[in-house]
Amino acid sequence: MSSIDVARVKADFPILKRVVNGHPLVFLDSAASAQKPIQVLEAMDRLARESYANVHRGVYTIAEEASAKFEASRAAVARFIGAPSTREVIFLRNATEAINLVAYSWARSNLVEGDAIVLTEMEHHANVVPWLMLAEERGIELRWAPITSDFVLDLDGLDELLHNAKLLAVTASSNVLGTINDIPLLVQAAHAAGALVLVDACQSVPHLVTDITAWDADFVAFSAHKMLGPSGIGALWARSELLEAMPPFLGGGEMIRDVTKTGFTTNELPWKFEAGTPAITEAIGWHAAIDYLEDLGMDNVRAHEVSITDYALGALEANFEDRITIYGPRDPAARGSAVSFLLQEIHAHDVSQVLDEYGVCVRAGHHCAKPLMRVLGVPATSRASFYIYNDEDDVDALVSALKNAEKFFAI
Amino acid sequence: MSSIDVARVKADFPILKRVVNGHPLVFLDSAASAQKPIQVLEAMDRLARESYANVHRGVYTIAEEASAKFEASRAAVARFIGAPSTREVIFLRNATEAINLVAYSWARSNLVEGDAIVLTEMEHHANVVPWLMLAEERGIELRWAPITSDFVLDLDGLDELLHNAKLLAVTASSNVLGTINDIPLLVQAAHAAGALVLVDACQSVPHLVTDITAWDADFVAFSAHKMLGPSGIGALWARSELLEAMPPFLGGGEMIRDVTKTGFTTNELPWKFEAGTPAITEAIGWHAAIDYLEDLGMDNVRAHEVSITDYALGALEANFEDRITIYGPRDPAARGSAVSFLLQEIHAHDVSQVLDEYGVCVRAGHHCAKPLMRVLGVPATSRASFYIYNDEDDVDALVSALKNAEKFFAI
Amino acid sequence: MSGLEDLYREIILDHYRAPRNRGELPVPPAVKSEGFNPLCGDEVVLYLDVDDGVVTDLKIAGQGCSISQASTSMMSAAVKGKTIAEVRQLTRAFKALMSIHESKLEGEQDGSDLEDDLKGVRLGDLEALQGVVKFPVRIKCATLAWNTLIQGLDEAT
Amino acid sequence: MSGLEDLYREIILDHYRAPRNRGELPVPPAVKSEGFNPLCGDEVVLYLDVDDGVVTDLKIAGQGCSISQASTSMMSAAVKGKTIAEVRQLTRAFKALMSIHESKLEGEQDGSDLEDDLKGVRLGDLEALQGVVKFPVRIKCATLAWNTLIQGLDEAT
Ligand SMILES: Cc1ncc(COP(=O)(O)O)c(C=O)c1O
Ligand SMILES: Cc1ncc(COP(=O)(O)O)c(C=O)c1O
Repeated sequence: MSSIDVARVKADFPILKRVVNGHPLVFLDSAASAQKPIQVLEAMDRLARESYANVHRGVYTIAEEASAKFEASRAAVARFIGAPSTREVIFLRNATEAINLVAYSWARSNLVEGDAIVLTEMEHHANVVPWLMLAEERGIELRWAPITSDFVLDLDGLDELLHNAKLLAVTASSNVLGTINDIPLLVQAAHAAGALVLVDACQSVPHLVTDITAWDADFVAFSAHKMLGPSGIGALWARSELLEAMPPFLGGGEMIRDVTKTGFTTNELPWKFEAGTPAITEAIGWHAAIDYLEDLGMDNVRAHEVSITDYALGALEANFEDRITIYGPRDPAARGSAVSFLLQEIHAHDVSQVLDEYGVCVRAGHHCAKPLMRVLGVPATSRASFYIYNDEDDVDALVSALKNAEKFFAI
Repeated sequence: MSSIDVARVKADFPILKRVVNGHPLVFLDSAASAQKPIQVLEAMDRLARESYANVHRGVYTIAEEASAKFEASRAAVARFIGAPSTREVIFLRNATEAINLVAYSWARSNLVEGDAIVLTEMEHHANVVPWLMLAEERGIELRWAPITSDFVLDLDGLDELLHNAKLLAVTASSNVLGTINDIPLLVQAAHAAGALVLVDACQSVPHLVTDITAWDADFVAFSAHKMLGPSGIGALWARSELLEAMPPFLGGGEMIRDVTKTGFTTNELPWKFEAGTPAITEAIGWHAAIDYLEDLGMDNVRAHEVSITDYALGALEANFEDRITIYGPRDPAARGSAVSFLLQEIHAHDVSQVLDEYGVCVRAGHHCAKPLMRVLGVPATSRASFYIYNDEDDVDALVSALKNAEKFFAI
Repeated sequence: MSGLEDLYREIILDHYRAPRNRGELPVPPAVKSEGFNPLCGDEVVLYLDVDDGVVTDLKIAGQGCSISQASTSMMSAAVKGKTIAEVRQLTRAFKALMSIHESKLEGEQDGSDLEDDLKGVRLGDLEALQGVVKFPVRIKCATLAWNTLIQGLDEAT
Repeated sequence: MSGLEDLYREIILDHYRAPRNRGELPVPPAVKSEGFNPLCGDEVVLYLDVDDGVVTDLKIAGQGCSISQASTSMMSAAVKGKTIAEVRQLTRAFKALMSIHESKLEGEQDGSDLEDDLKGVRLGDLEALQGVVKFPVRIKCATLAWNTLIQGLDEAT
């Protein structure tokens, strides 16, 4: 018994009717980007057909309508993550830009040579490269929290790592391992050491109930496209005291209060950090995606994912025994739905290629986590990831296609 | 005789069927953001229904399709502006981000204290604030090329202004005055003085035939949403030698070649400057917008705009005589279609409000060009701007609504 | 045109055409406070004389649309001679009149005790500005003077 | 499964399972050249001995999918003992075989003299990789070895 009526959900996603190589599409790559329900597509289309105009600038009716819908989307995002105020939700292109904003604006005005930032070995490049750039430019020390052989963060040396550190940048859930980190605990340790905490919430906001207040973190980054929303929009949440004190990042229209030939003053939050024409239609689509998830209920989303992940882990083990290695925790309650694996003797790319022949979409590669891949000692893995529109039939299709891959590459 | 069949064009824009306050919508704010034809909406919708997936990462069929379409859009943008190579077209959120990229990556690694940048008094905040931020941070001198009483750039002191300058940042066409600047001439002067040139092409790429090679500029920024395309995407074009030498701007997925715990190497152009999941669906919509404009023919677009701008300027003068001030060149062949004006004794906001009562959408305010407004000596203007879906009836509606505004505010 | 006439009540147009308290005051003793509407460029400049907890004089400069200018003029007439406590209460009441809609526009969630702010305060002429709430973008025009006033008071006290 | 069998020809799987010229060479005299496919993480490491304008020896390390590893192995067999000029010509011919599609993928406009590059060059076994062009994402897997080779030659000469 699933907590979600997957058949009904599937019907809302037109792309799932697609046939690939003679097989119905089995989309198992939502961790890279999720598909969009008709409700999201229609909300965006409706804006364009009825009320599209640039926001915050026009006195006329459709500009007012577009502005109101745009800000209503911000309010929906704030509510969805449990943010205390909409002033703290900055619309950006994606989580990557959100993390870079923190690196450019907060870190470059608060960190000096010799300061330390703590990352973890399971971070996505989005939460690695901005800090590598900063480290090189400013002589900042990067410290890496290791993972254990059970694919979870090794907390033993945490206090030592955090000693005198200025920031802990950590993912809420790994896009490779599925591991869910204990953010409140990490935040407590970091704050006790005097470090702020940036949470990469890309893989948690779409899948888990998010309560930013309970996390007590300082910065949180996430993207719409992984939670049924459109591409081209994401957000940074940050405490308003921090945002108030931070210098602006991108300069231009919208983020200013006044401009002269010799200087400028910044607009109030959240607009202070939004320069130029924003992703207007995309904000409206994001709102519809949030409505969709809230209608399902995030508790139900989570319960469904735990159940299907459990089924998938079981099916992979049962069918491939010691011919498969799964990189990630075995307990479905301790992890998200991204399942990384390698079949013996077959490269992840080749697996993916054969799977495509059966309409099964999985990701192959380093999943933008090369430091982690080096720790795991593999150049690439295959990754199947599940979402609200996947059911046990999809898992069965995966298993059957994997068997064909084994046959095809058998010596 | 118009060079464009406006009635047929209008039929492609669903929003133009909208009724506001009992009147059909008369949209005269395309300089802020243009409306979208059905072809653009359908292209985006089709991607979401058939081939949506994250780009550049998946081996499976729909990921290949999405990637191919995404890169085909880049090729279309490159072709549309006459760029020598697609490697030089970077997809970003908007023109504002494009200019900031140049300010952060190129300028911060090439300019030192005391260096000078030349701007013009008619720049949009997007081409002012990034340089003010840089000036403050690095002690860079900003020099301002003035405008004449005929609302064109005063070229008399140009060589002096350019002396020892490192960059000229100039708009191809003013979003307030309509003035079209002579970019090849400005580039020649700047290059002769050893300065590079950044062209803000937001208001020219949508309206004029663009030949970047003929401009001979170094950086060019523009946005999709002003040229019938979606919000959330824009581009920077730059010479590949410059892009190769510049440090990366945002760090994350896609822009890297390799990442270790201690460093990273960057991807090739253009991806070196594209971090994280890009605006995928939006790129596909932009491509459709370009196809639409190319089908009309940019020569015809320009001819139509010259004709309707001429008609509008004539109608405003004839009906409001000395009760109207028009801020911009009188010769329609020397300007774009943005017409800024003030009615005597009525504030631009109030004009806009009354016009909305008649379904007529015009912009009121500083148009993100406060330095220019101060030069003009006004706090705000009204601005009507015309595009391919506007005809003389729309101008007549504007005139008639303006007459009502005069009546309403008559003493 | 009922919407328009609701926005532009006669008394508003009157204040726009003949604004009260235009001018400047010597700084110091007066405090100067400037406000901008970042979206449209409207400017309000206030000169405030505060003496012994009372706004003894105030002058206004700046430029803007009929709503922002009329609101500034009406504000100046309403607060002159009032104690700071009274002025703050009046400001709260005026913003309550506007802010249900302003906060909606900005997506704020709470609007809990707005009703309370309105209770027992006589807004008088200022109530003519109530029509503005139907035009969300113009609310910022109407509240600009009041935000600038509070800024000035914070500085003066 | 005709598509798949076209991609994974028997000779490709053979090179994948039994790659030729695996190993390392002492650096110097050998030149070491590394290539990455940024999209998937495949790595190719080449060790090149170039003597008197001839590739006298070469060894390969690194890891990746069947296509990148087979292509590397086939390349190593094809270029060993050839002059640099011959190697460059072979590289152009191989990339021509691939690049009509690669350049399409990357949106490049010109593809003018690809035909010329192919003329008169015997690709032999390498032609088995032709099936890759139907799988655009995999083209980068097939060309990685060759790009790394050119990089190494540029360094060695
Ligand atoms: C001349 C000019 N430059 C820059 C911009 C900024 O464009 P965007 O908001 O798309 O970044 C605009 C449009 O608002 C403009 O008209
Ligand atoms: C854990 C994690 N962080 C960051 C990102 C980057 O997200 P985006 O590409 O939307 O910026 C991703 C997704 O690719 C992710 O899975």
